[in-house]
Amino acid sequence: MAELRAAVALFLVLTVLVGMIRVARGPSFADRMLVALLMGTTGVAVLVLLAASPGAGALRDVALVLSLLASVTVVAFARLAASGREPAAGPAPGHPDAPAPAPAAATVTVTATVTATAAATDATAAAGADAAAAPEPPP
Amino acid sequence: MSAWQLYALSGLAWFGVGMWGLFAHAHWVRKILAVNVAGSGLFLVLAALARRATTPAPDPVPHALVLTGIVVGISATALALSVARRLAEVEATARLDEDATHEPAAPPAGADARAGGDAAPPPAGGGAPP
Amino acid sequence: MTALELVAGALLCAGAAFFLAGTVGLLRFPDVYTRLHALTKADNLGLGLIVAGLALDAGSVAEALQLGIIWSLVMVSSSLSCQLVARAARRAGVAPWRRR
Amino acid sequence: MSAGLAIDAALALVLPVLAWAVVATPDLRKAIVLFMALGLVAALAWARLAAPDIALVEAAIGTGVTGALLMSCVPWAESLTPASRRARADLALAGALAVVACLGWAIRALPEAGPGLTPAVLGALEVSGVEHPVTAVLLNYRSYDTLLEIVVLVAAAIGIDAVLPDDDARRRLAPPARSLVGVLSHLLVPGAVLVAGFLVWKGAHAPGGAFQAGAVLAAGGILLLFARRLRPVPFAARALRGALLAGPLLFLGVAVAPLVRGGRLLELPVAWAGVLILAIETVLVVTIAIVLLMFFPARVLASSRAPAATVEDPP
Repeated sequence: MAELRAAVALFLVLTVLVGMIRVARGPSFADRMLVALLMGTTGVAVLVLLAASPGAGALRDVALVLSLLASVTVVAFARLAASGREPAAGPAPGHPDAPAPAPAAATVTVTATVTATAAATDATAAAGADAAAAPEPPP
Repeated sequence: MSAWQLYALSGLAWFGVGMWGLFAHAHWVRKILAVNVAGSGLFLVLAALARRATTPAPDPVPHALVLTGIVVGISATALALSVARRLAEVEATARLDEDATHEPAAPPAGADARAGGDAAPPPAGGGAPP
Repeated sequence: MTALELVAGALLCAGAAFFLAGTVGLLRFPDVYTRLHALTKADNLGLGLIVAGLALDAGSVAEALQLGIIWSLVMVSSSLSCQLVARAARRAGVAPWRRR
Repeated sequence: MSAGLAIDAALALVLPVLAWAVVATPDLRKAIVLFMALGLVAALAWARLAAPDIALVEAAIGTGVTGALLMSCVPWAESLTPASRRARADLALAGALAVVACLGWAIRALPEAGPGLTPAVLGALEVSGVEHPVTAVLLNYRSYDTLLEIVVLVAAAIGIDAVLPDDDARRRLAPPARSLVGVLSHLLVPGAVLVAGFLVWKGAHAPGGAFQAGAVLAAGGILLLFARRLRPVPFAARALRGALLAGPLLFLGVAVAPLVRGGRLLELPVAWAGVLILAIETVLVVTIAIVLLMFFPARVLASSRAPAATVEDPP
């Protein structure tokens, strides 16, 4: 039984690693958050499996904490980070491999919306649109 | 190779990757992230060293050190991110003033040093007519 | 190996299968909304089956109870988190996939 | 090879790769998700290394605080100008290799196996007031570490308030309303309070303690902040300052008290050690939770500095 538990735990760790492909592929931030969600649940499963070995009962508390707090990051994502537009493909600014930014790349697209549903309270204005000036058309 | 050596090596590599990121990145937030990566790698090294103990349970002193380290690490991270945020705010206003008064039509100079992000207007994107 | 252990082992394997299904769905489905669908199966059934398998040969009632609490917490947070992610994706303008 | 060893090998192999992915990916959002994934896999590594205390802290702080903190960077981080000119990649690599070589040499120089400090810790456990060795180290043998750590935490909170002061009247947050996040907080926050209490109590004899409990409590508070059911309290509020200082002051009082009777600094009387440690831990939970909540001032929660732009449904 102990060997089976360890084997299942190993299997779950491997599924987590395979799931990382989706983080790499994206394409949207929400897709990547999904992987984080699945990884959280898989982590809980691995921890309860490991906790069944003698002397490791404390790991069940870790699983408890993980399951309790798994949604905090998602909430922060939904409230703060989700409404910005996705950065264009290619290296982001500031990365060693980043090319020089094109001078006319300043199109501020506001994609946040106030839906008629409960999301009406989401006061998250467009992320990244915080430069207060309206962008000028390219010369 | 025993399990602790495996994890110590892994933590060492992890730490090295973080250090590389700290030196190689020019963006503040990426630097902060890299320092955190390096710190976690060190924690793994410490926890692996705790397993060297010949007693059945690992050595509790490194564990206590890592606990302290994690909490100090998150507070340092939060402070550093606040400073970076403030920097971003100050920078945004400074850049707008500059646009409006001094350099109405200059091309974005030093582009690799001032990669302005695609959401913000570039350093001199035309500005108001003088 | 007793019958109880056999059942517990079968439950663990079934749970693992659901996690596999969730991962495959996450990789193979075409858009974020359908991937959410795959994910929730792993959250609810996968973890549920594993918890059930472990609870069957848990050492004490308290242990089984704690496992139950963990599962219900995951159910609550995953169902609401999935809603949040889906709404966020919709607001960010991710269009649902349509068969061409 | 047993399945346990295979898990060890998989974790040991994948952790540096994941760390490399965090550092090397050009996309900040991807890096943030990968960083959270790294924390999660690391929690599994702590579990395999028989370090449940660390796994608890990693789970509580990593999922409850760090993730939300990094998410709050996304709205502004991509518009931030890089710190300096681009670093030379070869110099960065050389520097990193030099540091790693030093550390690796130090690890090689250590004896292969030995009792370490475990016998010393277990030998004095009788008089430490608690039964869990890690708690004994944190709050008795090396309690000056913990005392100074709390001071660092409070200093960070003060620093954040200095850098991002909440002096702007425009930043009034929307009132609470019925929302998914509200429902979530209704369901989970009572659980967070319970689990925090459970962890403080458990810390005396098993993995758990003030940091874990404080982080769990703070994560509950963060949920309330996002649900707009808790206002970010201005740092000027007297009650907040009092609660923030209660932990360090009580700790300092306990530290200094033995000096009056001719004892040594931070020497806990054997008969009272258990009670004093529980008292300090309980008050520290409040201080730690408040400090962690102060990482999310109103400015961060409002998320954008410009007044909300006119927004429309995407086509």
